[in-house]
Amino acid sequence: MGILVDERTKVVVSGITGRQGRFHTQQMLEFGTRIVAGVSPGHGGEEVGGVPVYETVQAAVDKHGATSAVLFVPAPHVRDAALEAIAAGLSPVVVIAEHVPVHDAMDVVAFAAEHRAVVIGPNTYGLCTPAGRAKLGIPPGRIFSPGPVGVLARSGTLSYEIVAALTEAGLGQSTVVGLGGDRVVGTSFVETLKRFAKDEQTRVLVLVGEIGGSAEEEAAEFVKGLDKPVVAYLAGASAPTGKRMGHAGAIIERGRGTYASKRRALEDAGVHVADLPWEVAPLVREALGRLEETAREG
Amino acid sequence: MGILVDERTKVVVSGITGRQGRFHTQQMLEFGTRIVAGVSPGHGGEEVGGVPVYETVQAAVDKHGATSAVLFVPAPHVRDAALEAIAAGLSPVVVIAEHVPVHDAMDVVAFAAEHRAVVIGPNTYGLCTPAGRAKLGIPPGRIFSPGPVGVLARSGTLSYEIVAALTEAGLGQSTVVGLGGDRVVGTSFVETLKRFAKDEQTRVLVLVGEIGGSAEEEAAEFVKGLDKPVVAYLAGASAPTGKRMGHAGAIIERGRGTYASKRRALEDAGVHVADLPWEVAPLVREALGRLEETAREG
Amino acid sequence: MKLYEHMAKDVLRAAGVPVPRGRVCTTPDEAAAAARELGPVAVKAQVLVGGRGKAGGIRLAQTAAEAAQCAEAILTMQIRGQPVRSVLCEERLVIERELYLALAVDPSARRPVLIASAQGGMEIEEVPDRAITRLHLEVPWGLVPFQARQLAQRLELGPSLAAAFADITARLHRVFVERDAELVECNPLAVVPGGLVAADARLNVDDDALWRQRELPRTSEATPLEERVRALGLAFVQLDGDIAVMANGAGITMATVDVLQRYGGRPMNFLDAGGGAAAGPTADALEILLSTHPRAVLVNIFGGITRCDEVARAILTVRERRGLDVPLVVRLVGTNEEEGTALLQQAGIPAFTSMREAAERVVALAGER
Amino acid sequence: MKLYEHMAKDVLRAAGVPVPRGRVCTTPDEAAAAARELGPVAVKAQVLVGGRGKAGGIRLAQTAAEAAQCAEAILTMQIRGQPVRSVLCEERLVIERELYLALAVDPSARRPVLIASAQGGMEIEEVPDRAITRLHLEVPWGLVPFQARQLAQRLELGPSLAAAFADITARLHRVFVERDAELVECNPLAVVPGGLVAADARLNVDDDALWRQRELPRTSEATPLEERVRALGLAFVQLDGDIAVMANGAGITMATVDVLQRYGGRPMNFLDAGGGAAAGPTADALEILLSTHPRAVLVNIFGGITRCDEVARAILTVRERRGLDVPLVVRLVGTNEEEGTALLQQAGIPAFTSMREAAERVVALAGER
Repeated sequence: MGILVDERTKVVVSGITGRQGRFHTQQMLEFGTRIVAGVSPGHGGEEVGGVPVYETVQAAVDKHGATSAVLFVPAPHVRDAALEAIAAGLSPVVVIAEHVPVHDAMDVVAFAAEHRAVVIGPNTYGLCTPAGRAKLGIPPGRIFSPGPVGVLARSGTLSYEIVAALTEAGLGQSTVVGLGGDRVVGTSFVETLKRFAKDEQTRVLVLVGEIGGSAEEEAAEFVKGLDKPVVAYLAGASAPTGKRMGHAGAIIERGRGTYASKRRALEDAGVHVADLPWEVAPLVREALGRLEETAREG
Repeated sequence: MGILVDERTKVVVSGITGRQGRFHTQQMLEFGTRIVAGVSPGHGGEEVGGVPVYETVQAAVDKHGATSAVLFVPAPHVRDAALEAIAAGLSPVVVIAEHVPVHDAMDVVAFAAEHRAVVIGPNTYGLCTPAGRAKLGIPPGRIFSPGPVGVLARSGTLSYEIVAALTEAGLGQSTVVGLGGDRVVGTSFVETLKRFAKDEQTRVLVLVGEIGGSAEEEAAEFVKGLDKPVVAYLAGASAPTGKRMGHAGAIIERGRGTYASKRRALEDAGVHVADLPWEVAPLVREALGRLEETAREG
Repeated sequence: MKLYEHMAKDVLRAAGVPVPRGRVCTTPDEAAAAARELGPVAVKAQVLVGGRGKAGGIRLAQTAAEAAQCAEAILTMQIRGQPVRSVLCEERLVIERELYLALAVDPSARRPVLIASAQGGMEIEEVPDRAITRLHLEVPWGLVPFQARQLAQRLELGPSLAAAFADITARLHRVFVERDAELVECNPLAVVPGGLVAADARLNVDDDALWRQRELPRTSEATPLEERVRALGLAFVQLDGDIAVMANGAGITMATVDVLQRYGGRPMNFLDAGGGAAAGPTADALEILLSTHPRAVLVNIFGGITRCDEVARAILTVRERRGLDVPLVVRLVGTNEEEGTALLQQAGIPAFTSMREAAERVVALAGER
Repeated sequence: MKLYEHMAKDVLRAAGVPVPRGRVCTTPDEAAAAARELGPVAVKAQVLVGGRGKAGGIRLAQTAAEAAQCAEAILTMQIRGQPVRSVLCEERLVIERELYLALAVDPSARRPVLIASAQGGMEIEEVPDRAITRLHLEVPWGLVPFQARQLAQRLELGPSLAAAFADITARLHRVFVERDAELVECNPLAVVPGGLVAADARLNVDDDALWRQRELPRTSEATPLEERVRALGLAFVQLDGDIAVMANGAGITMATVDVLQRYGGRPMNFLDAGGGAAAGPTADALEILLSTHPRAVLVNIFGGITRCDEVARAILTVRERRGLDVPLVVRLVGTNEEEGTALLQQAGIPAFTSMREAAERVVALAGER
């Protein structure tokens, strides 16, 4: 049911005694997330909203059998906190902070790969499997409802907008994953699509992309071999070019990274790309309709 | 047939234009080893005994489909040359040099683990599968003969002594592996025993150990679950203690590492420990005899 | 953050990478003095944008007088909108061959990549793909010496240059790691009699790591207006339309700008007020937006961490402080939506719940005026 | 290579690890001067072996006169055979608790290991295993800050000491890596008012990495004789018997010594002539062996790289240079065995092919004399 997190996910909140950590622990608990422990150096022995706080992740794992972590630590501490969570065997590890140095992000990604851990983020709102009442991160809980739509996105509020519209249209979600807005993030569209491909609950996918990088083009390549319909929305059609990292960035991307290239790649792969955010839900409904038709015919 | 190397092994010799590299390339070729290329920066395009020399291991792999490497580079260059061979996908990578800094050795071991490559050495004479005419390293070829005895050893000349005695007694070898005399080496007794355990040709094992470290004690643990007989010889019965790395070393070893502890551990695991080097061959013959008896009875 | 060429070269020089001798000059007199010291020089505009060569921003001078003339000409130029404030006067090199060498972050591989070409000197985007070698580094191993050897071999450098190339590659890698670089680039890496020299250099540093790069100088490409908004901790880019836009989140802000454009409106900026911004900075940002004389303003909030009542309060504060002299359209949904909407309605400001309706409305209002 | 305590502390101090103020003194006068500067001092023998405390090698002095007396006493001591050549006079610390902290190479895990205990001060071997915490580091990641936090928690240090502990651990790790250490140890790492101090320190450096550790001082535990043989590039350890042994390879040399012992002989040394040693150094080493007046000499060669004829030639060279005044038994097999054996036989020196027979023979000869 859904991907990455579900009702069995036992969460450690790292940085639980900070302002954000406290607030969102409360929010996650209200949603139904199984938060078993918090971690905050110097605060071991305290409690936050009934959740016991430890000095180290390992202690939280030893005591409560935690399986996953959400990090609310500020950017300069992300590398250490993420490596700690990964070394303790947790997965996924959700990194909320923005402004994480890109070299630190590469370290976290490499360490996670060595330990076969999934990292979501940095610079993400997190992820949510509505049917499992598992929300790891900061999105408002009320926008979600359980259902057959898998959502994967780079940006935050835009996802909320689209997910809320899906929910309003009666189109619930299997899992909603925010991959993070940074250039280097732990998990790609492709890796997430692979998981959704194997998930029985997920019948249609919604990809929320944006300009820059080549993640959408790579996703398009993968979608060609995928037997689930995909609807996409891409932000940045009207953004000025030239706010890029320069020449080497350009030759890494080699003509990819623009709105046009992403849209073309996705459409060539059979993806329905919405022109406007509120067109996503109707396109998803259509796709589900076609699936039902095929099922009746088949 | 045998372990790690056989007649399909295609070898790159790194450091082939050095004095040792040239000499042993000749020796290995005479034994029948399939040496497909050499590597020596600044010597690309040359030939050594008919073997083409390249600037990089990757070039040798691309041109000749090499599968394995023997390194004759001096100790300060071992880290780079080993990482190069491992990154090019070769395995096993045999490191002959002694006096490799231990921090470099740890790097090589970690890099090999990440790439699932086997490293033999440093400070080894190499390994040989006589039936496959595959000799990677520096042992004299004439001491080997094909047969059912798997030999694994830490030290060099002592292995030759024992292997030559086996051959003289008509007890041929499946594979003879020199794991290397350094404290940190790429492959342990246990890992090698596991390979021998799965090798059909190998019926009896000879373990040549010595004082220091805990490799023999760990091997003894593994031997308890092994269904092939093991004969051992241990050097250093009369060596003075106290030539160790000091306190932390002692607490890492915690009472292991002495001749007495190794011998006891091996004997407790059912290993026949020879008092004198020339007692090994008779003990192997006895073990083979018992196997045949069991086979007749069974 | 991009560094000026001369700053990048200072960093490389300190790391032991050979760079030409040079002087940064802000007046023709200084350029003349530099030429007297260095002999014939190249006078190079110091700007953060590319393409200065084609724009005439690099000139050669034989004498001190010529150097002063070149500097005079270049210091009065604007290159792609950037005024030239200084030039770098550098010794002339006898260049035999031009190579390209760079280290960059590859977002797709999520690893650093070493990029090299035997065809340096021109813009690397114009070099055919097959003439470019890419070699990914493994994290956290970084550059391993054999990789520089591999590159040197593919560039067919020969043994003596190969050693210098490997050395420079290792030093660039150290800069890349120690300086939190997103890009360090030598183009051209010049083959000169006796070795290799970084004839031009580029160093882009990760903005998010500047807190631990205190020794590096600071530069900015932002306009003064952009600087003011960014000082509030918000992301801001000026565009050239007439509808000011504020939203919360990079994706939704981009989408809002896209939607306006698609409905025939002309967005004037991209202002991402972020998630959970307090009323204070939001009000300040809105006030700055209004000071740029838009024809209309659209505030598009989907409240998650951001509380709608805080946004409403920010709008009321601005109205109190300076009045609202242009049409303001607000779309408010999410956390504390009812409270925020009520506050605005009491003040006579309509609040939409549909992004579509709000966008249509603001485009219409901008057209009406 | 082990460093003396004061050298180890110099390295740690340079790395920012807090260590006591101290002076190295080689005379009682210097010790008195140190006490005048530092106040009450601990006078500590500088030796490379452990157990100096029990041997009386650490004494406390209140005054300069006492410091001189202590130094006088200690400087005339031998500790486990090592003469004391200098003392370290150190300020006295007010120690509240003694911890143990070390980084070492774990050969079995093939990785570095961080070792800590709340029971510092005594020999760590005497601390019960459950009171010792081990934490392996991953290569090439090295120490990650959270590991120091984990250790501090297990030692129950509390927040303020935990931060100091993490800082010292990071600095020790840097020393461990940058100095090619096999072991860096603080025992005790003392809790003093205001923080932590490395009251004692040990730093063992990898002999095989000394070529890239040129800035470090050099020490040696070898006897003068061992030094002479090692200068030839050969491994040599003195034992206390009367049969000199030379073989080629560490394992076979150890085995040769073992065999002699088992046959009732008393080996006098362990000399590994290595693989492929040339005639020159082999002859030199043999000459040194003979100069130590053994009752007999056994040369045991299994020729792989080592050529038997070279060994034979080395023996003949020695006989020519100084004569052979003690029984010499040679066992020669392997590469160029026939040639080597022939050379020796022409000179009337018997050469065995069986290690067993050679061993029996040399034990008999040593007994005969």
